[in-house]
Amino acid sequence: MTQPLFEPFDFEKPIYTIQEKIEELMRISEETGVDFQSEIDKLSARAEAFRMNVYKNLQPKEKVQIARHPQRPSAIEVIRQLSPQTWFELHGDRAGQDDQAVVGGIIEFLDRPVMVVGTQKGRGMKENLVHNFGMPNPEGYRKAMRLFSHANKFGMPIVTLIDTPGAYPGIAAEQHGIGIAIAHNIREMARLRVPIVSIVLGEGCSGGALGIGVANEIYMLEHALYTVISPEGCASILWRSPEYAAQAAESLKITAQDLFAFEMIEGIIPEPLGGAHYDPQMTIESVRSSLLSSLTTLTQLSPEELVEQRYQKFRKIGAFEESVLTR
Amino acid sequence: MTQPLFEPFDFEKPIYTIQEKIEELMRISEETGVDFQSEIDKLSARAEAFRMNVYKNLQPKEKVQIARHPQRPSAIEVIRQLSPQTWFELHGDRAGQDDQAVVGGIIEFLDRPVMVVGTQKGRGMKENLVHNFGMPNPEGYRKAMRLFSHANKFGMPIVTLIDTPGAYPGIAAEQHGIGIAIAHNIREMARLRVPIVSIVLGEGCSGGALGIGVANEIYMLEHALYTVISPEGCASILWRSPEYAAQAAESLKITAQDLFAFEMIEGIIPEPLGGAHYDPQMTIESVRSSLLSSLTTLTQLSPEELVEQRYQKFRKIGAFEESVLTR
Amino acid sequence: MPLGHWFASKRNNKASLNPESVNQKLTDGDFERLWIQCYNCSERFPKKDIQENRMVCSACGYHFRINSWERIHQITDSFEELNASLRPKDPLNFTDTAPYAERIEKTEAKTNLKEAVITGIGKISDTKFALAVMDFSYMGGSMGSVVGEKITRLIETALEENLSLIIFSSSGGARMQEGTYSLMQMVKTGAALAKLHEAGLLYISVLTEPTFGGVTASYGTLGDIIIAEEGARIGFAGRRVIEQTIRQKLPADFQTANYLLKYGQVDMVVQRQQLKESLYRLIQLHQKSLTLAGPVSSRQL
Amino acid sequence: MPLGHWFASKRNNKASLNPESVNQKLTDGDFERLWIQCYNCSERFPKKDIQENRMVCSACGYHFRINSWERIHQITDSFEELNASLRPKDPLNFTDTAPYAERIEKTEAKTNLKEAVITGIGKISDTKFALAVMDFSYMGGSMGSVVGEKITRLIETALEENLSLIIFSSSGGARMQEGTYSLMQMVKTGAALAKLHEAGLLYISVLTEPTFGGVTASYGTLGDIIIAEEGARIGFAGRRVIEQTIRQKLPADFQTANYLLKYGQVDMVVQRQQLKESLYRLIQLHQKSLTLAGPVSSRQL
Ligand SMILES: [Zn+2]
Ligand SMILES: [Zn+2]
Repeated sequence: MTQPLFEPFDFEKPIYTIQEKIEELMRISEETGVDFQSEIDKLSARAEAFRMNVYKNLQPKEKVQIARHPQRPSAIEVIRQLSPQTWFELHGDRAGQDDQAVVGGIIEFLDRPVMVVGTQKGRGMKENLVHNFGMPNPEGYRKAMRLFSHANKFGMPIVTLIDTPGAYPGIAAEQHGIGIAIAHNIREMARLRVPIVSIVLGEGCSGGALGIGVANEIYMLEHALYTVISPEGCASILWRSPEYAAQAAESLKITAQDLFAFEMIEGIIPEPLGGAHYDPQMTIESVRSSLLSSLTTLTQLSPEELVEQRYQKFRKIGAFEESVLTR
Repeated sequence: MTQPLFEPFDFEKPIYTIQEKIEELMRISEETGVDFQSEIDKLSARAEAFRMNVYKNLQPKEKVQIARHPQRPSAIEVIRQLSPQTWFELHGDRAGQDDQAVVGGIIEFLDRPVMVVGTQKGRGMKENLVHNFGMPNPEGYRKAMRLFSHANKFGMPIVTLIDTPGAYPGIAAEQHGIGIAIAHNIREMARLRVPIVSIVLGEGCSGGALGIGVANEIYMLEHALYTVISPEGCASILWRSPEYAAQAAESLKITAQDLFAFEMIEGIIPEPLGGAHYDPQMTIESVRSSLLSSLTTLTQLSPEELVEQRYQKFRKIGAFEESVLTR
Repeated sequence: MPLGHWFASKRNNKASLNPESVNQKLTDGDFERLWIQCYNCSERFPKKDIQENRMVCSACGYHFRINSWERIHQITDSFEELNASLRPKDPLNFTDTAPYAERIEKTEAKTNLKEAVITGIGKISDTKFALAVMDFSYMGGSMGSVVGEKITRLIETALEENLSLIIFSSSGGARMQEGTYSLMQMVKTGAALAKLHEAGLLYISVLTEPTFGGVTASYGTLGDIIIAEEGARIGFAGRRVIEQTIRQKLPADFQTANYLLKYGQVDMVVQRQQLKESLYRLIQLHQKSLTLAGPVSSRQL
Repeated sequence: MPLGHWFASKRNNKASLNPESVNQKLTDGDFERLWIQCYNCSERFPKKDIQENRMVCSACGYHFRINSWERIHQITDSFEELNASLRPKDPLNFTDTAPYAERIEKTEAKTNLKEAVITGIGKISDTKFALAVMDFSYMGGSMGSVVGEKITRLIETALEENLSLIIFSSSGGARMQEGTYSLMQMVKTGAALAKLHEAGLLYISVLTEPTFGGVTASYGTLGDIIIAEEGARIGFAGRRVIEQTIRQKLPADFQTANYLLKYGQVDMVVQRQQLKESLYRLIQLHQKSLTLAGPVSSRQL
């Protein structure tokens, strides 16, 4: 691992520095003929322990960096690996746009057709412009809803893949009713009579995520995040400066581990050490096994049970006090 | 009736000329003291007979002129007179536009709330630009459909008022799916479980009319027209010149009387002599009585009966030969 | 409305009129207490006159922001509050420049409100309806667990008692201090409205100055009929966020009630003077229709 | 496909390839009969090669217009025609530059078709489906009473036999010569599709060069899945009408298959070579899903 696979994050740099030193020692050992092997072994072991320690104790702000890593598996990559044979991509809202921040279509999974809908970020500027950095316009939510309705009509389970910094804050988005589009999806997803599983792949941000996120079960990748507002946005408002983003990330409790503790999600999907971008393929295999077990269970429920289970999942979320005297 | 109320159509000019002559005679009679009264009475009677004759034998091309008369009662005028107390206008497609070529909302009629949706032309250039000459864009049909769904949800009968030269042939209209919008309305109107009555006030042109025209009962004003294509458009294509519009109007069989003979409409609403623009108020009262009897009957049907009756009404339309040997 | 609430409403008027209603240059306490200056046309009026005019400037028609009790007073003949004891908790143990717990106490003391929404059963003449009114003076009308829970319970009450529902929104969005707890209230309320929708009951959403973010993207825009109050600004993303994203100046009327009407997002813009009458008539019309039309299941598409 | 039809199809190839396929300058009858020149890239090929390539230019991928029997041959393993005897009448006694009745006879003689659509039951492998294929060579694929009736009966057959439905559209619009009779076919077919929709059966609409007017505004765009064949031009209003109305030049790719994809109106653009396989897989997937999912009524929203 001489050359890092990626530009390392700041918090990863010590790992690479130690690794370099060890390799230097090995080179010297070779050149001089002096046997440093036992020292090198001990150093390597300690370096490994250090590495484990860094990755197992990631701060929220560090998880935010990982969750946004450009090499993280995207919705399309997940779709392609889950169903290499079948992928009928369906396009458009039937009303004027095919918002590429939302992708979707029919795959085969669990030996049956499944409707997948995901928010899609791009890699590099060109792709990002196509996919609008994963920020859907209202038309994207309407496209998603059209696919959900299709799935419901034909009894296909739905899988949504969430990775978005939020709905797009633009003039046309406001004009075309971005709020209405998300609200409508929330209400209509609540009514769908097929199983819905959501996987948060990277960023699950605000109403932009909920627009495809009203699921029977929600899973998050180990370093994914789910938040009411981006840490930067929160810092700008509450601390009056985006520089407090790290503190906001901490305070907002946005990690998969937090959400699991709050009982808002059903499970955490493990990532390779360092994050999904170190081994996207393995990561997607983990996604596969979570989906397998989730859908195997959910497809056994009746439409009525599915709707009721989904309702209760969200109905119970809330933290409040209530004096027993009044009503 | 010295001054014509309106710029007369060519075919009306003899009526006004005769009238002028009679008035001249009366003036001379007064000036000279010579008693022309019996001659004048006879002339007047013959003039009246001539007038009756002109208006009772209107050619299709003349009916087209009357149907397009700018002073003809518009959807909004009909709405206001039918329900002077209650008129909750509802706006917008909830997705980016409030197409003013389509107006609609809740009125009170038959002592119950009724949803009215109509295409609206303007009077004069300014109004016509607002209402796009009564040519809806896809957003207009989506607005209409939203109101139809509202009516269905709350069990309100629907009245649609048709007066359109057709859906708008524009770039954005094509981009936003004008065909899909009309098709979708046709399919969904067929499913609505409340009574639907359509009144063709003036022009009922092409798919643009059908987008709000799938009704249990259709009525046409006496000089209104319902056609697959404007006479000018038809002439341009089949005769290769719009100058054959009169022939096209004749050949296409577009008058209320034709449609009634084809059993495609349930009734013809009488207009005052010369056309609705000679007495809009009286015309709207005739609309009221047709609506009254139609809705009184239809509101007695069950939702299932309504859907089935509407289906059969259109199912049976068609002229074809079939040899009995096959199938 | 219980008398205590009415007094509370009177007490809160002053707070709710800040900062728009008070001329900053005048220090004369008498003026502040008895007079009011229009934020829009700068005309001055005896406060009593404006209050009698439903807090609308009689010179230019400017709609002053009003608090929830004032609103309830304006649009009902009587009102019975429900779930009044619900108070926020601090599930994240959240602290920004001040602890959330502290903010809650201060806000409660300042506004005399327990949360950013009041819910209950309102009556106009003999017509009962479920009513929620948000209050921007309580933490910018932000939607946290209590708002979500009270709205959801109100919807459930409407379902049980077969009532029409009216929600007056006024909110800066989700309450960040409750993190994903606040976010998920969008789903909770939206899913409850799915049940109301299936039951075929009427929901009128009234969007008042200002309504943004998570409320716009959930119950705020799920009305069968959506009314924007004259002068209200309504949107999903805030003006500043959009300007920063697109690096472009926004039109002056962006996100105003009439802008939304033009872009097809609300059914009507209503003046405050006409609101009570409009709501009453709309409820009556829909109830009449539902009574005549038979079971909702027979009309399911 | 009955053998007779297959021969008819072969006979009709020439007619259906007009005017695009035949180089006007060449008068050599042999060339015309045996060779074909691509309308797009001007390359010449033995006609047999292009036919074997499903009438797609092997140099540039240009899709030649094909007639209905050729299409049926390309996308089915077998086909049983229904309602083959339906022929048009002349309900308006219509005459423009020639009587409609005369046009009908001439067209029938020229195309060897009884109307602008062929309907029946197709099969790919063991999978049966209801299939309608329009034919532009019969009066520009215009939709009159017979087209409406045959499509409607086919939908009714699909409902009775629980089959998926595929319609290949190719049409200039409603048939003017039948006046409102043709217009009302839009409602007749649309209402039949409402029943199919409620029954939860799959309908795939395939839009082929060219599809316009009343077909676009009725069954053409009511598919659960809408496929545009590569190179097809699809729209409601014709290019010329729009240009006359807006007095503006239209973009070159206006109303092409890919333009429609970009504007969100079709699910996919498919090359002719892939059509049969795509249709087969889509039907199979949906049928499998329906089998596993239980009664459609249990999923009614
Ligand atoms: Zn003022
Ligand atoms: Zn070629």
